[in-house]
Amino acid sequence: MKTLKFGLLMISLLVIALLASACGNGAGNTQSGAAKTIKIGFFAPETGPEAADGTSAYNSAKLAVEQINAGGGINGAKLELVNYDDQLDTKQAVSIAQKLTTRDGVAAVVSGSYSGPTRAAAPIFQQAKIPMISAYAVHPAIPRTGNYIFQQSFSGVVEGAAAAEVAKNELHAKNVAILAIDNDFGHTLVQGFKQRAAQTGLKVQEPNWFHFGDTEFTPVLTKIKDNGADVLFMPAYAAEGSQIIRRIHDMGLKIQPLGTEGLDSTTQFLEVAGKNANGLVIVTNLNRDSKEQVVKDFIKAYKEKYGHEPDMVGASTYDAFYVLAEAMRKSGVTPDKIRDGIANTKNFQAVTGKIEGYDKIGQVIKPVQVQQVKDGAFRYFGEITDPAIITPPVN
Amino acid sequence: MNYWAVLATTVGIWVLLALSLNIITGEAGQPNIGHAAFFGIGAYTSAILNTKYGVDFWGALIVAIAVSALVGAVLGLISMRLRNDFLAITTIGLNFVTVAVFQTVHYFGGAMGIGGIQPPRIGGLAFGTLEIAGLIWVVVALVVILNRHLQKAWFGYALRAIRDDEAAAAAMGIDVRRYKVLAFVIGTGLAGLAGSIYAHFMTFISAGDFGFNISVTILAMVVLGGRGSIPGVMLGGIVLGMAPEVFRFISDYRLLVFGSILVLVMRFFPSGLLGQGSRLQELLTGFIRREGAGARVR
Amino acid sequence: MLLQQIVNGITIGSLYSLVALGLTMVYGIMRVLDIANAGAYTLGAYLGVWAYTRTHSIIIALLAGVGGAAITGYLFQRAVYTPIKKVADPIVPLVASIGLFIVMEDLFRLIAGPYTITFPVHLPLNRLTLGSVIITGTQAVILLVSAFLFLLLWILLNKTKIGLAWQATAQDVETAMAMGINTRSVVAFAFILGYAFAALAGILVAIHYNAVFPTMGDIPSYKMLAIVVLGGLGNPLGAVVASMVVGLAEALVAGYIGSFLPTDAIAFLALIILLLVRPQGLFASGGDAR
Amino acid sequence: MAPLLEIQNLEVCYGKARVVKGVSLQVSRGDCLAIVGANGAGKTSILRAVMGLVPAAGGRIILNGVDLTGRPAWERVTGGAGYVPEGRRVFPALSVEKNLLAGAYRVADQKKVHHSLARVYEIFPRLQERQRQPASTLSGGEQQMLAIGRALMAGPQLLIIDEVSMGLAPVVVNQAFQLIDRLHHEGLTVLLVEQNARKALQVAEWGYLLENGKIILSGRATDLRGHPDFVGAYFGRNVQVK
Repeated sequence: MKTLKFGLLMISLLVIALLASACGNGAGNTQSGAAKTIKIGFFAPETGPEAADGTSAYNSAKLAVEQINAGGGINGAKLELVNYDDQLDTKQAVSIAQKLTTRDGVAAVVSGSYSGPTRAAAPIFQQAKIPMISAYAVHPAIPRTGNYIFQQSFSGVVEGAAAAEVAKNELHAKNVAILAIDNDFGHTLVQGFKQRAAQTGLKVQEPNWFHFGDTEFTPVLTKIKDNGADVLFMPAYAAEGSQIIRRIHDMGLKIQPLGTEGLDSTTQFLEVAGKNANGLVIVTNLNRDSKEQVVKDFIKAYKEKYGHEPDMVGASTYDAFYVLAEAMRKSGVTPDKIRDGIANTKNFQAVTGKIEGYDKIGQVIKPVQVQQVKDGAFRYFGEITDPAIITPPVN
Repeated sequence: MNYWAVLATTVGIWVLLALSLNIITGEAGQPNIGHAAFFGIGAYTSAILNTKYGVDFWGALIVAIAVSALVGAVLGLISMRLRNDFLAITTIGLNFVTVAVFQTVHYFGGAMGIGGIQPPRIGGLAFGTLEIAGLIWVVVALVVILNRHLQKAWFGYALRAIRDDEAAAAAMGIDVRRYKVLAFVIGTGLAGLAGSIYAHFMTFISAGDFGFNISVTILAMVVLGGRGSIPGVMLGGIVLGMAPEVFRFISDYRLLVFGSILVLVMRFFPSGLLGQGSRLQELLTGFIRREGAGARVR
Repeated sequence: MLLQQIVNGITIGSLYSLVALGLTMVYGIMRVLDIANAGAYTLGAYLGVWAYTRTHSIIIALLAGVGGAAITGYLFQRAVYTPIKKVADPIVPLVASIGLFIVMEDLFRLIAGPYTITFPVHLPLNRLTLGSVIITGTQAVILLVSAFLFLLLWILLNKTKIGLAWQATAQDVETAMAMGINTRSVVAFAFILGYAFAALAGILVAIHYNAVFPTMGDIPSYKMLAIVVLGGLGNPLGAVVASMVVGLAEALVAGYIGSFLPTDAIAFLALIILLLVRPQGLFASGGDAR
Repeated sequence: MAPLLEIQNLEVCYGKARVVKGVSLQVSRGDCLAIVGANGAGKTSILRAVMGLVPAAGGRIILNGVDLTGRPAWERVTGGAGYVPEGRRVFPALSVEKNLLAGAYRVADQKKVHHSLARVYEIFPRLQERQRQPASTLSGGEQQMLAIGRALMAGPQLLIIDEVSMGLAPVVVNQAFQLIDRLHHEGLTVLLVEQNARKALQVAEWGYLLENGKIILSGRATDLRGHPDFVGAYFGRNVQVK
């Protein structure tokens, strides 16, 4: 009988919780008491399978809003972050987008999520005419949703082309093997890489694909070894990328790895890969050796607040807020004006490089950073500014 | 309003999925932990017909139901050969293989998913959020009516007999094969229906939308609500379908709460909240009869 | 390259079998598909890394991880599985175990944070080159440790009284009771051993990949089910053989065919095909462990 | 002297169905007692309750002067009961020898185990020939030998045998009853449950007739065999008698 009573107690607690929350309006509902607050919507996978990236993004969002407000806000008005966790679930992203547009009354939105949720939410913001900046999701369909949707990270094609350029000119590759993740990120990067390689006459082998969550790369690396390549282009995320690097080292493979922004994380990649990462070159958008004050400040402030190095995901999210702030200062704080402001961004110095602007479908134009790992840290290796490479395709 | 319409649509799809799985797992007692595969098959069939061949929602819907039901029939036939636990794991496998095919094969959009799916329309009127919410709940109502009818008819008795004791049911002259396969066909066909509506509601889909975690959630709805009970399963679908929104106030602990609910309900209400002979139901009726019932021996 | 891929496959298979063994020990006795066993795998890794960073002793790390997981297994069995098992059909403990697994994973995230933690143990072996075949240091360690554990488990199951009790109970609980076997203790033993094995595998994998993170049990949680079924549910020898089959299949597919399907789907595809041909799995259930 | 086994007002329920309704009986040392009755009369349930495999819903079970009601199953084995389950229930994947060793699970003294093993092999030379084979490969008769041998391994004072004749060829059934007779004459106390009443009452000294969970007739086996009530009660109702 005791267990029964306990069970009943738990169930009644559950019911009370349900009722209580049905009456309240959830996390997003905050009073707009002070007239001069501007609400910025935000969502990221803060729990669930990609909680690490979601947490980085959310941390950076909080930091950005805090700093913008500390610096006087937008012409005196404070920013207010309206945060949601999408758990990497497209259905939740749709609900969140509806909530942000119809109930929370946000002026603009930053997506700190992956392609799936971002893509699902984008049409709702477009329809509601509320500008959204996708901080690091790469799917090419996202900016093509409409004129209110902007993409803050490189088009995968740009990043891939930049990598091909690095392989050819910096690493002097003769024969490139590819080991890529089988998702939108991997495919767009491989596409860009192959296109540029074909233009410059670089020999590229048929790509090898792996899948999200794979851990064992010895078999495929054995194959790559037998096919004799001198550079390995690897569009991968930190978890899989670090294992690829470790296995290359374990097997004594003589090949120069060339990574992408997916590896650009100290906690998730460098620490796991350890010494094996030394010598790795990546194309990314964060130059940690930048002389620019914004970069130095961001890295310092993030480390102080959260106790670990910031990553690319965080830097991109942080930038999205600063782009918004800049647009609001210059253009005005209503959604339409913010949209125009973003679209007219010119040569804005962000953490992830100098943003030259956004093209007509909302894709960012900025130089690609090339970094190399030295003594367990990402260091400046080069920068690609050639407009032929960094201008994203419009079709 | 839109927010509520979206929530109603999402919850409606969950309820439909829970009802459809209930016919297989709750009423025929066949474990199916890969139900999202059929949800996905329906969604992908509908999406491909619509985006590649210009078939409108209503046509695509019917084909989607048929294709899912066909795959369901195959699984139903396979289920004859397998012991319970083996069947359970085979269904998990089916889920993974289906998702893998969607994710890998270029025809199905591969890693990029399928976008640009048209919303349903009648004549010149394209469905908005509100209309889709209406559509899904009309479908739910129809399914409930159909399901009640089935339960009352010979079909329902046969299925329950199979669930309770398959050998005895066979001895009574029930064609176990036929009813099992029929349960799979109806259940998976309805999941395909849910998938089709989902695809046209979201307008873009990718393989990740139909993963194993979705199957687990659907199963949890059925088991939590009470296997075999239509109101129970609907309750399960509504509660767990709304949970991600309702528990936003404890944002960081939502998964923890979800997991705990599963454990606690299974531990203390193993037949589900409104399942056959559940303690909650016993308790509800017990309250009414308590006076004069005297001491009951447990 | 074939020989090299076989070595690769057997290494992968060895890792799988360590996790699969824990699951099959529990299934053999309880007939529960215990997804939460993969939680013990992660728990072992976290406790191991926690102890290791404080003591820098791999022995203490192993003891902490294995001990903590064993206690967890015992508690789950007493508080959840045994009471549920008395009343309900197999889907109920399955859903409960999924719930436990979700709770565990989320607790790991809340307590240890969402980021990957490294497990910087330097393995003492260097690369071995045998003709054209390279065996890396970690591969060698994995092969040696798992061979040792298989031997240990084989002795435990076939040469000790508790092993005899486990086998008897797995084959016929009631008759085992009537023979004077305290089946309650055997059930507890199975959970303790099953969770301990999972934790051991978790620690080994964490060292191998130098990474501990909250969702590291996700893939083992369901992939192991496929392997355990392939081997005939509840049959330890079968689980080892099936692990090797899946490991080899994955290595050979990755090496020769390329990734036509995600690696996890390969295990399940193999399972579905096999079950169509042999509905009882590669081996019969609950068999003798020889 | 107190009886070896005493059952007082035993009741057994499966869910809401009461299958044993207040059965009392005593087995004294050296007795051979048979409970006979039709299929479904509750015979097996009595034995299962005695062995602790089902809980007693009412009444008491006293073995060797110790009240075992509500105690775990294994205490019956340490208390001196050896059990041959219905349908033999050998451990199919274990070897013959391991099956026997499982029977001696409660015996800590390895010398005693070896002694019992030698004795069982002496009684059943066939089992020794097949000691390394999995039990599933044995014939039905051999499995029955194994089940009985397994029950003897712990050196029981009371041998409880459930439906020894079920599913076996007539020749084998005869051998089984001869064996039970031999064990009894060597001093073992035996409690039998049998559908084959004729055979059982030839071996047993005492008989109990069970119907619908109640004992309706009891007495010396020799008396019962000819008793008109017994013939009527038993054969009149059991159409499927073999």
